Amino acid sequence: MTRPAVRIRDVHKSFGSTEVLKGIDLSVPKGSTTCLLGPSGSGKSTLLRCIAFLEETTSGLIEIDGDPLGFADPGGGRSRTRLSAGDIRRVRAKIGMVFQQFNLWPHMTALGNVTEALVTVQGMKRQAANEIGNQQLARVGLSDRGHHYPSELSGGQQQRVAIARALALSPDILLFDEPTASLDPELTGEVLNVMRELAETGMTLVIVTHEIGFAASVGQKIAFLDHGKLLLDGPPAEIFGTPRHPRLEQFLETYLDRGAATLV
Amino acid sequence: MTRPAVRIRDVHKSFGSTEVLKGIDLSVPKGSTTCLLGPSGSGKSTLLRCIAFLEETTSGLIEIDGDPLGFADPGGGRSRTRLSAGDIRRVRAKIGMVFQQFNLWPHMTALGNVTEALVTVQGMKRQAANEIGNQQLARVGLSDRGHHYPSELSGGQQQRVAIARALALSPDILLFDEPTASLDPELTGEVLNVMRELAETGMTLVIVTHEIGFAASVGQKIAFLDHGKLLLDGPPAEIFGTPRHPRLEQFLETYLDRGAATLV
Amino acid sequence: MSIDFSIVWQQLPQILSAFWNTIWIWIVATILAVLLGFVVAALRRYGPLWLNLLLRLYVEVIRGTPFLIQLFLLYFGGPFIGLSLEPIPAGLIGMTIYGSAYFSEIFRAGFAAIPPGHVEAAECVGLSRGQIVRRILVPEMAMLVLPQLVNMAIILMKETAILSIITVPELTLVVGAIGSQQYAFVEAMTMLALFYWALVEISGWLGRLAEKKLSKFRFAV
Amino acid sequence: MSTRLFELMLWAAGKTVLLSAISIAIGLAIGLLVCAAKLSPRKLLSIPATIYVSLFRGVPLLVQLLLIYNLLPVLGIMVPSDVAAIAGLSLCTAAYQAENLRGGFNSVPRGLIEAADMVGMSPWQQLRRIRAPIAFRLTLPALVNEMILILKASSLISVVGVIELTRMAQNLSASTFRPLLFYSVAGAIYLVICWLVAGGGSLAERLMRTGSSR
Amino acid sequence: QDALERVKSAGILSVGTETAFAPFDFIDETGAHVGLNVDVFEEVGKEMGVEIKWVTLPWDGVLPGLEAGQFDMVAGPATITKARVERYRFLTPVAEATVALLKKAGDDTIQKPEDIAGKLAGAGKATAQLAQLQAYGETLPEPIETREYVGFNEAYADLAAGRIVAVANSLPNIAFVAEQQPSVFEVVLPPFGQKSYFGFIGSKRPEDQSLLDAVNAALLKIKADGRMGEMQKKWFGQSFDTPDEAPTPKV
Ligand SMILES: Nc1ncnc2c1ncn2[C@@H]1O[C@H](COP(=O)(O)OP(=O)(O)OP(=O)(O)O)[C@@H](O)[C@H]1O
Ligand SMILES: Nc1ncnc2c1ncn2[C@@H]1O[C@H](COP(=O)(O)OP(=O)(O)OP(=O)(O)O)[C@@H](O)[C@H]1O
Ligand SMILES: [Mg+2]
Ligand SMILES: [Mg+2]
Repeated sequence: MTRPAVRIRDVHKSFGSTEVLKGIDLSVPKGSTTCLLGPSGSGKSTLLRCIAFLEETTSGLIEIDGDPLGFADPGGGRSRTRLSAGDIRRVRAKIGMVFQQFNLWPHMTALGNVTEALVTVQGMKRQAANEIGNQQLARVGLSDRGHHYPSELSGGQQQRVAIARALALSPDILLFDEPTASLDPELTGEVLNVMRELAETGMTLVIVTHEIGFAASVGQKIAFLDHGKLLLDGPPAEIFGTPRHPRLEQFLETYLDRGAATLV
Repeated sequence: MTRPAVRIRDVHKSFGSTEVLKGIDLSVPKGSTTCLLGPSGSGKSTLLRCIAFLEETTSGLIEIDGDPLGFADPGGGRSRTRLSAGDIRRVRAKIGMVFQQFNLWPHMTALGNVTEALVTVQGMKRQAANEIGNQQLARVGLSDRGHHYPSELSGGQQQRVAIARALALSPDILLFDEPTASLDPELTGEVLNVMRELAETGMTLVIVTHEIGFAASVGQKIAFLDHGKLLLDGPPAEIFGTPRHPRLEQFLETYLDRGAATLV
Repeated sequence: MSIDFSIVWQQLPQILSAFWNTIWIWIVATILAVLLGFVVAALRRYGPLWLNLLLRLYVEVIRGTPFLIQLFLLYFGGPFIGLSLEPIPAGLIGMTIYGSAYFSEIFRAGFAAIPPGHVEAAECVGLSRGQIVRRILVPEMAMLVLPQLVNMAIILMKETAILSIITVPELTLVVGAIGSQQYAFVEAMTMLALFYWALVEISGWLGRLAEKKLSKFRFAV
Repeated sequence: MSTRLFELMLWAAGKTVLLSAISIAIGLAIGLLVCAAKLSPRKLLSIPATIYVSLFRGVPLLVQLLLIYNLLPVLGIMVPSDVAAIAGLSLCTAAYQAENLRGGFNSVPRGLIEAADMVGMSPWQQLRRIRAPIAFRLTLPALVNEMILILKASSLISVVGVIELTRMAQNLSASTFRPLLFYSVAGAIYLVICWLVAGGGSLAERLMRTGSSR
Repeated sequence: QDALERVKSAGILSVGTETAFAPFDFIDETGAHVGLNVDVFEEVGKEMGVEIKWVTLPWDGVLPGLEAGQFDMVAGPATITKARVERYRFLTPVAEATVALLKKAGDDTIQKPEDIAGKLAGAGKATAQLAQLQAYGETLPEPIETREYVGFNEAYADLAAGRIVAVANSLPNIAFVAEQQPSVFEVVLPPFGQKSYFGFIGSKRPEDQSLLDAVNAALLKIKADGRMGEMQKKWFGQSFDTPDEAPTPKV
């Protein structure tokens, strides 16, 4: 078996005195799609942000494709050491992130958002960058929107620009935080389709989502968080198959109760 | 048969030169739950706001429990006349509205939000108002949150305070605009449960929602809007039963596609 | 040039009384200007179009000309149109008008920042226009625009120095006069700087205190 | 009023505009530095910046000008009038502009910076490409306000021997003894200048609106 | 460095003054800085073989500027008072400064200075004229009220606006005001108070004395040969008999 794309070992995270992640162990296989589920406040976003090194863990280690992220284990039971900013940037370059709030830069067009890092970070020529940018926008079905500013795009379109921005840097791993939370059903469908296609291309995806149906059908791995602990972790058939873990049962109840089944 | 709670006759509404509602006819029976469905931009919110007289219709008439709202038909084919502010306030007192964005007043506690109108509008004594307020908060499961400010409440709790605020005035008709759009599944479940209970008490509810499963199970009447026109209007069995209207079929497709069915 | 504060020190009672004048005129004028500014902003938002345009002209003219010139025209020009004011009333009126233009712009932005839904919710439960203003708009506005209000009040405080041109015995006039009578310019200027700086710091501190109190009910999203 | 006197008023208005414009530009540069220092996590930078802002906002401009003009020569530094005026105005406006800019930088949404982190931008690239342009859009109205205030506050620089618009009005009314006339004309000229500045500001705002946040 | 040497070698004598003080220093309708001082210093410059450089400031900034060394001396001129003599060196007087009253044209209630008894009169704040007005007021049967202005021009404006009945200022100044605006203002004669004079000002720093001596000598020469009298006629409509040495005043 190959190295996992992300490996999380005993990660703890506290904000002040409240412990939000209480010892998470998880490995994300290369080329797989992993869905993080869990009730509100269980620590899903925090875990994802730790993987992106937007938050520093309080203890524990995270490896990206075998390289330590942020902190390294010096071995021999000694406490972890902090890596240099250059090391962090190098490892983080493998990761892309799509935020729930999109976080598009409002003063740049869609194309500008997608090509910005290609030009300023990778030092690419404007023209070459635009070519890649247009390619990525086409991939998410937005070839005709390159010159619109974020304020001129609908929610679903903005979300797809955010995906194109992450894709343009061809990361090995793409993280999504509730990418459909504030979209209407039609737009949700659009965005889920884009993710489905990405999953099929063999990119490693980690997705925090409330779309349980989507998670069940696209995820190769389901991780269920509750109160900062990883309660369950396995393939969907195992996790969703009966008999279910009682906490998951309770979580799903509200979902099923919404009448999702009555219709079909 | 009794008078309908809301009766809408040939309502048109334009913003500037764009016509958003293009002749709507709809009647909402007393004590029933009516769900408004439709794609984004179809005019659902606008219709609901017209019923609450937050927008003035461009033409057509709306009656609440037999009384004209805002405009009256003088008969004889003459153009409608505007009613006095007092008449409008009297008729509108029968209607409560729960907004998608909650619109709680940030400078008042939960209890303050609920009792404000009782004290300033109905001239009730502070103590009597507080009693009613606490009762209503208890009804939505928030007895212990009366003294919290909106910023100290979670999204679901805020939404329930907004419901309690509307209930405190004991309206005959309660309007909901996408009450669960930005909630997670557990909170969504909570809020849907409150609405389900209200429906069972025999209050007249009009709900704009994207929760198709909920609409199918709770609604006694489903109205499907598209491009400012009422395409379909009838009991759920008829609307959702096969054969379906092709436009509705297309709308539902994205929803079903999200994998809602795979799980069950 | 030697520096000798005892010269200024001997005049302390006179300076303190001038300082008191500065303070009370500033406070009264600020309160009046805030009220007038709120009325102007409210009328511009809810009044008819012609009134909006008229008030806009008022605001732009007042903001576009120096306070010194406004005050001069009011005080020395007023009597020619039958408006003869004593120095302190003229100073209060001048400052109120001057400040109201700035405050009204702050309130205008505040009105725009209050989510319209909050007003609609109030309409829905039957609050009247006046009740909406009193119970919803004013308190929400207070927490939105407090920092700008404090800033503007501080700017107004420094403008009180200009009242000296119409013979109001305020801090700058009195300390300046002592300075030039006794030829103690540096001492007088230092004294002036200290008094104003203390006032600014105190009001900035009060502003931050109030902000902290109000931040409890920040907007819930 | 003879055309010659009117020309004099216009000449003085030119002086007002010129010195104010130079001071605003220099003040903006100093303001940026002070703002950067104040935002810095290093106390060695942020504390002096805080003191700077407190002092220059707290002490009346008139006093600042007199101190610069009359105290520095005592220490052996001769300052010509124009230089003293520009120094006083720009040091004062820098304190206000620093605070405006700080407000702008603080209200750049965190998420936009995190997004820049995620695509690998260095702190300097983030400042140049993301933070500064967004903060500038947010602070533009306040900057325009400050420009107008400085234009008007420049009437104080006559105290260091610069003849600007207000001083010219005073001079001319002192020789003709018709102050109301000259003050009215000065007021009208200020009004026109301020309107031009405000108009330029709202034009710039409108030009940048396409890129405004949602 | 000795001031006279410095000025001679640079060829420039810099003089600070305020230009809102007609007829000594003001801006005429062509925009030029004119007045008695300009003419007098023109002559002084000729006598000393130097050029005159004017530095114009509001009066508030003039004396501090002198102390800070922004210019070599002050033209002003200032009324010679006891307090000022203690702090500054005055040169030979160039005009009489005895205080008189200015009233609104056509105001019949004031025919002579005593008529302001019990009324409100104005003067510039912290000026010698204010002190004289107050001292004079105390000698009247009914005390007068005084109002202090940042400058005399504001006081004139308030007189025109009708809030005060008279402004006390040195006769040459108010005579000029009344001449400029005869329909608005009128001089009340005779002057009141003690006889006083206007003089140019220098500092008491030892290194400045040589320069001030030289200027004083030039002024005396100009006075002696009658040039001064002509210039006074030109600007005041009359010439004054001024002593060579300023008498030490009591106030
Ligand atoms: N910056 C912070 N400071 C303090 N507490 C925080 C902070 N960020 C998150 N938390 C707390 O950590 C817990 C986990 O938050 P997190 O955002 O990870 O939840 P989540 O699982 O993403 O929930 P949701 O589904 O609502 O987004 C919550 O209880 C939250 O209040
Ligand atoms: N104030 C307004 N001015 C101009 N156009 C408006 C205004 N309000 C709504 N519209 C337009 O009217 C149409 C219907 O809007 P409405 O909010 O009723 O849609 P909706 O069905 O509620 O959609 P959604 O599900 O996205 O909330 C939209 O195309 C919208 O752009
Ligand atoms: Mg989250
Ligand atoms: Mg809507």
